[in-house]
Amino acid sequence: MTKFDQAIYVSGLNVSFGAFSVLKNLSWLVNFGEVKGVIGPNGAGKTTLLDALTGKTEYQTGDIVVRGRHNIKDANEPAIARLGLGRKFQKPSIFSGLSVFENLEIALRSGKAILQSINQLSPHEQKKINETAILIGLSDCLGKDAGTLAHGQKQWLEIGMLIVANPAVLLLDEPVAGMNGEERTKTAALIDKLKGPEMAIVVVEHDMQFVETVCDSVTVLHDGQILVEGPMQAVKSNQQVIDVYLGRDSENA
Amino acid sequence: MTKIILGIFWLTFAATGVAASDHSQKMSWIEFKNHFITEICSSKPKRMKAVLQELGSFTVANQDSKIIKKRTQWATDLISGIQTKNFRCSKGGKTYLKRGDKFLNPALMVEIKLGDEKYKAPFLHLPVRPTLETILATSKLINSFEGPGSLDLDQLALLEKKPDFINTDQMAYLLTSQLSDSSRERLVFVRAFKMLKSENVDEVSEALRNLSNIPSRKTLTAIVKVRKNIDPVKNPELMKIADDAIAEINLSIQIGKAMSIVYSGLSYSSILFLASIGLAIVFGLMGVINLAQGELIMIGAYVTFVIQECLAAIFPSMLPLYLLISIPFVFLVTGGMGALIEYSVIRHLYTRPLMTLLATWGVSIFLINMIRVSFGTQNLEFYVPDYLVGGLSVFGDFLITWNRLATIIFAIVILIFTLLLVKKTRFGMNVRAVTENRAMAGAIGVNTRKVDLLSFAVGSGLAGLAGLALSTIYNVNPTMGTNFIVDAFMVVVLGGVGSIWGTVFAALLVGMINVAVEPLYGAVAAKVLVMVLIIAVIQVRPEGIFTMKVRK
Amino acid sequence: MLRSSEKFAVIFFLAGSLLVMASFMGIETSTYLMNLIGQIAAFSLLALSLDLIWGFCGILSLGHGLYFAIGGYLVAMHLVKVAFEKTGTPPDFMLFMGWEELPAYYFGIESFAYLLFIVFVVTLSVSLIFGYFSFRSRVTGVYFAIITQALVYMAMLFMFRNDTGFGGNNGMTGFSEIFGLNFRENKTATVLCGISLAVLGLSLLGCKKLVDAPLGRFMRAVKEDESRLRFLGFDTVYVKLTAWCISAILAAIAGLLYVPQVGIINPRVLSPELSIEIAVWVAIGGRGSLIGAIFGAVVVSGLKFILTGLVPELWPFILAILVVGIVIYLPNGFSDGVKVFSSNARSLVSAPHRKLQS
Amino acid sequence: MMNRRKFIKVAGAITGAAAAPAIISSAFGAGHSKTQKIGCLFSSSGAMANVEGRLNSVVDMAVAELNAAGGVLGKTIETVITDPASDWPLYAQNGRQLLLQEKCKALFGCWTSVSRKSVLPVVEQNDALLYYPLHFEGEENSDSVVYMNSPPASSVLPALEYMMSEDGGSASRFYMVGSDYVWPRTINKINKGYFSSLGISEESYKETYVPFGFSNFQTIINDIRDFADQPGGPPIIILTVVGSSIPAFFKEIINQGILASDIPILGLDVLEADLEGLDTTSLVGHLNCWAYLQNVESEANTQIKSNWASFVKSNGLPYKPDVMIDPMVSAYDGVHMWAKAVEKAGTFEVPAVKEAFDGITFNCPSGYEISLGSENNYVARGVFIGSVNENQAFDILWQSDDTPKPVPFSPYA
Repeated sequence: MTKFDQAIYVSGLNVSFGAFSVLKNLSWLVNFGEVKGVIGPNGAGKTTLLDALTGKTEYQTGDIVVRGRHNIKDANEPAIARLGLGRKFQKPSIFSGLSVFENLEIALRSGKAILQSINQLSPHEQKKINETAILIGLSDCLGKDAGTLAHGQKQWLEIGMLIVANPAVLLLDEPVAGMNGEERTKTAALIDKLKGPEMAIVVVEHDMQFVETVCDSVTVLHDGQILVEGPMQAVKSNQQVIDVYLGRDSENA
Repeated sequence: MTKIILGIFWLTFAATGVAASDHSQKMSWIEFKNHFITEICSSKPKRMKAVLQELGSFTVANQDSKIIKKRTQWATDLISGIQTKNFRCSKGGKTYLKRGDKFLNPALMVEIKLGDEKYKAPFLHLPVRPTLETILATSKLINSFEGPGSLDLDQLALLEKKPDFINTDQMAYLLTSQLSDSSRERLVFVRAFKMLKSENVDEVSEALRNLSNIPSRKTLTAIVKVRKNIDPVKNPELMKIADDAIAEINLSIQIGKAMSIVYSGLSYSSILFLASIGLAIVFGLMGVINLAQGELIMIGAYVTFVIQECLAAIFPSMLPLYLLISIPFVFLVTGGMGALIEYSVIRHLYTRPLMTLLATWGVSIFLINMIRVSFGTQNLEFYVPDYLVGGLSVFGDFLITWNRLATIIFAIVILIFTLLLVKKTRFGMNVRAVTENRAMAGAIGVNTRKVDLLSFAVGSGLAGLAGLALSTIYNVNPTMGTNFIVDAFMVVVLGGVGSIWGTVFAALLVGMINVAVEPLYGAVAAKVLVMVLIIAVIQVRPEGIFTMKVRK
Repeated sequence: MLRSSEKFAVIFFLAGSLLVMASFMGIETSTYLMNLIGQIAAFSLLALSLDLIWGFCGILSLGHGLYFAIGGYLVAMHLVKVAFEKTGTPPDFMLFMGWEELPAYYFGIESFAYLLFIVFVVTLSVSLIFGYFSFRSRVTGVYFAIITQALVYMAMLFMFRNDTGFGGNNGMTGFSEIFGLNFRENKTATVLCGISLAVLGLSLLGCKKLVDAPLGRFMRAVKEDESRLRFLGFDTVYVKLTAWCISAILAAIAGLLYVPQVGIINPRVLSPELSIEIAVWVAIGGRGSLIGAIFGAVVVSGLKFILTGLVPELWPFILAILVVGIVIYLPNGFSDGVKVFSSNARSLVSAPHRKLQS
Repeated sequence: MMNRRKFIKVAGAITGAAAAPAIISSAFGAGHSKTQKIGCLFSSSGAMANVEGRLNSVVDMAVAELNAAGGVLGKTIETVITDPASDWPLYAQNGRQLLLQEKCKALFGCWTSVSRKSVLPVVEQNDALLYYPLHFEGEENSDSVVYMNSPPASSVLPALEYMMSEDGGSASRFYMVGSDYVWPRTINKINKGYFSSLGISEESYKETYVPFGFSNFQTIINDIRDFADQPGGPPIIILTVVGSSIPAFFKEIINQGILASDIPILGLDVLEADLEGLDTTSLVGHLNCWAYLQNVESEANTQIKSNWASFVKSNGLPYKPDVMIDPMVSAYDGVHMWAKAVEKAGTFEVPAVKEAFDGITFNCPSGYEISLGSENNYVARGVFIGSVNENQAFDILWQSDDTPKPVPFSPYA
């Protein structure tokens, strides 16, 4: 494996808010072609990790290298996104006043320079949008205001907005939160379709079953550090993980 | 001991000064009184000045202390009468002095009946006033002095301001009395100004030493003037004394100047703080942009005015305390008004912060015009209690003015009150909880509606109190609030939203910058600089200087 | 409402052109009315400019008077210099400052073409610099509103100074003619009114095209969720900056049209109140609706002109109640009111429940 | 060719004349022919409202007097009042409205110079008249404006002369503090020209300007005390701040305990109305200079003061009934002088009225017979120097022997 197979390489990452340390000397690797799950109890630092990856949160020390060569230490959100890191937020984050088509169009244009984004769409780009719409199952509602979509559809639209821009890494923060069983299955299928050698996908989720379905390997975060890493099967039987999850539960009970 | 010798010495010196008014000395007291009245009625500045000095000398020309008392009493009565226009002359040479509703013959102080002649108060031209005021002050000092002790400080202060106009005879007489050390020192100081002009080298050097005891620009100017006339070859010692005195005074003046800048800055900062603390609550803690905040300040001042008028009508004796009495009323009325605004307008707009801006702009127009229609546009007249007038000369030319001091103290009290309210009470805890996380606060049982209503009311009440404090300093009219709103916003934003200490800091910063820059580049430049600073700070720290770093 | 924008644009343009033609054919019109309409047209353009960034991009500026004033002051400099050259009477500020000639920066301003050029350059530089730094620092919402207000307030204080060469508090007046038309002639008012209307029409059309273009969609996307756009890899600074500069230039053009018609400019156009009033026009007319903004400007300034004459005492109360009432009950201004009666009332229901609007 | 407009006028006049007997009892409901409108342009809201607003009522009162005496040329005069809201462009707008829509023949209005400058083109363009009641910087002479008050050369300089005389306290050092706009700047420029013509050195005076509406005078008064303590002779303050800055300045003067006997103030824009909110016992002796002071003893003055008091009472106006200030009197004079000019011309038409100006006189409440001459449109007024008394008014300290000839363009400017 060369370093160009590494989609994301995190080393010695420290993030703290004032005196409160959220991520502690974290090192972590995601390779291309891989679907990586991140699980852990609330407050373990999952979302903070994504925030640090996408430039939303500054980190004190450590390095994050994207696609084997881009250190994102001082880059801002758009610059990081242009490196191919697409992020879906916990809460569906779409432009509800615009139509589904316009949402996808904006996502398509957004990686480009401002002058290019003033032109009309090329036929190729039109095609790309339509293909994506089919992929996310929203080809029937292209003209609809995004705000009028159902909750699940909004989630898919957001994923669609990421993939229309040809990302290298997809960061999905709770992609199936609030979805019913059928929608979850559809989402899992979607992730399966996206999977490929050119793409790394990170899924942060509470739904263990879903994680088990879609992920190749799983990272368990606890208290800002990596507890265990490996295939879901192995992780599930790990005593430390059980302690962390069950221990918490028994304390709370 | 030296002072007594000095006093005796002074007596002999003064005797030579009396010569000028020789001809009046030959008159009897009653003749002089009539002469005095005629001269005053002339309304000619020169004659009035001369005869006032003569009166001064005449009051102490007799050795008998009883007679001196009587004469100074008469001088006090008559001069006060001239000042208050109770003394009037007719063209035909008749005069009267009005006391209560009685008319007296001014020379004899017996009641008279007036004819149908037209009486007019003799006009006091500007050059007469200083002489009139000093002779009156000295006569009062002599008249009220009851033997060993101190002199009336107010009158002494008057003399200190106008040493050039004192009557040397009266001064000499006073210095023979048994005075407390501090009073004597001040008298000697006043007299020293005149002594500087003496031909006698010893006197001048004595005067120089006395003058440098109480340093001010005025003494400096006087000494510098004298120094020019000193011949360095003939009087090297005197020259040295003068130079030392100048150096000493210069230093004191510089220190005084620095203190005065700091004081001005503090006082302006406290005004800014008062004007913005209400806003710090409604904008800082609640996120409501209230453009009507300035009008709540204005209404606070109007409520104070109403209370003052009520007191004047019902309990005139309580009038001097109206500012204190008004405090609860102002807080309740403006607070109530704030609650009303919150209930009728703001309540609908919590999810649309920028819209509160426009709505409260409408409210502010409404309030201004409501007051304009009901009270008129003229400035309100506030009774300024004695304890807020004037000030204390502290050091060099540094003057602590009472009303500014009161404002500073009031600002500190309000700060403490607000801090206690926000940090120590249940209400404050709820406000902070709602600020941090509205939904969570609601979930744990905080009545967020009530908290909103109350905090807006408190913010408004604080604005009202600012109006109360500012009513004695600024003009109170319907548009007074608009002067404060921009400054208040700038202070709150600069300090950092939601931080009371930030507001304090920003008020101090803006106040000090203003005061420091204003004398150099003018008031406009000072304001422009503050604006530039604010724009720059927001670029670097979009949420103000003092903001908590939180996970967003 | 949006769909009618083009119609209105054409109407304004035609009406304006007709007026200009009519005045040259010697048809007399009411000077008073023409002047009034012309001024309102200038205000409408100002409202339009604010709506472009506030209604479509979600950026509230409480300092748009600044750009209005840039246009206004520059055209006043032009008019003052022309008057000085034609009549030989120096402007007042030269007299009381004891100046023999106009300051160096009046160089060339007597040429109308140069005036247009310099209005463009100055407005663009000011808006670019201020916009770039503010947007780059991500100053948004209330804070942005407040610093724009601080900027306009600062400019006002600066212009109050007499030594700046812009007439200080008195400002500039005493204009004699504009492109050869004497201000004493009745025709001039009509021509200026016609031009203002035509420019308003053109601008409306241009804005309509702009908001329908991809850039317009980006602007709306910024308004809806700026951070989403950033995470998609888009540097929103440039969208905002473009919209901001276009808006500033429109505001400057409004000032350029306004000043010749009122015959005076002074720092009052920079007062924070005026800038707030512009926002009030837009809020009343309806943010996010181009024609609504114009409608708001027409209604409020029209009412002001009429009512300060008829019931001067009551006008402030009427304005206050209008503002408060509309802000509370018609969140999107009159365009909500219209929707209530129009067939497609669908968006009204959801409007009050929209999330935080900035 | 008889144009259309003229025809309407003639027709209107005929119908008016024919209908006159029928409507003689109810002049209010009458058509255009029976009334003539005049306009008021004084702000009753905004920053200037405090002093300016009351002038509307003064014009109303003067018009009521005219109407009570049978109107002008047999017509009832009607006042149209607008509120330009202290917004300068709005003065032009409202002026246009008054002239073009309301067909007013004369306007009475403006306080600040800038508002006058704003209306000026409108008045000139429409061949109308503006009666301007304020003293101002001069340097202007439009034939469409009647300047009811004195230019600086005939008011400020006599006052300065007095202050520099022995009776006035031999002032020899001058601290000039003003609001930063044209009037104070021009006045101070004239002063400086005057000083240098007298050979007074530049160290003996200092000028400083504050922004409009400035009120925090602490630092400036500290500086004034500093200036006063320097050597070189008795200092005075020449105060040209305006509006709300005036009472603010005096408040701080009282506060720092400066009496007229310490540093006298010559307040050039200070009016009785500015002292309304102040305790003037500590201000006694400070000076101002105007063409009218409330304490003038003249029959016309007693008359106007009692008229005003009853006017305020009967109309429930929010003004002090016992405060009468120069601009009020000037506005009042203006209405009467306009009526006289109209009577003399025999028509309301402006060109004819302008022709009639020369030689119009009026018995002003100031006690002087004021008049318009042929040289310019400035009314020749007497000059008073007043001295603040305890009752928030001014005692007359000095007054001119006659009405000096107004010189709009100062030789020192």
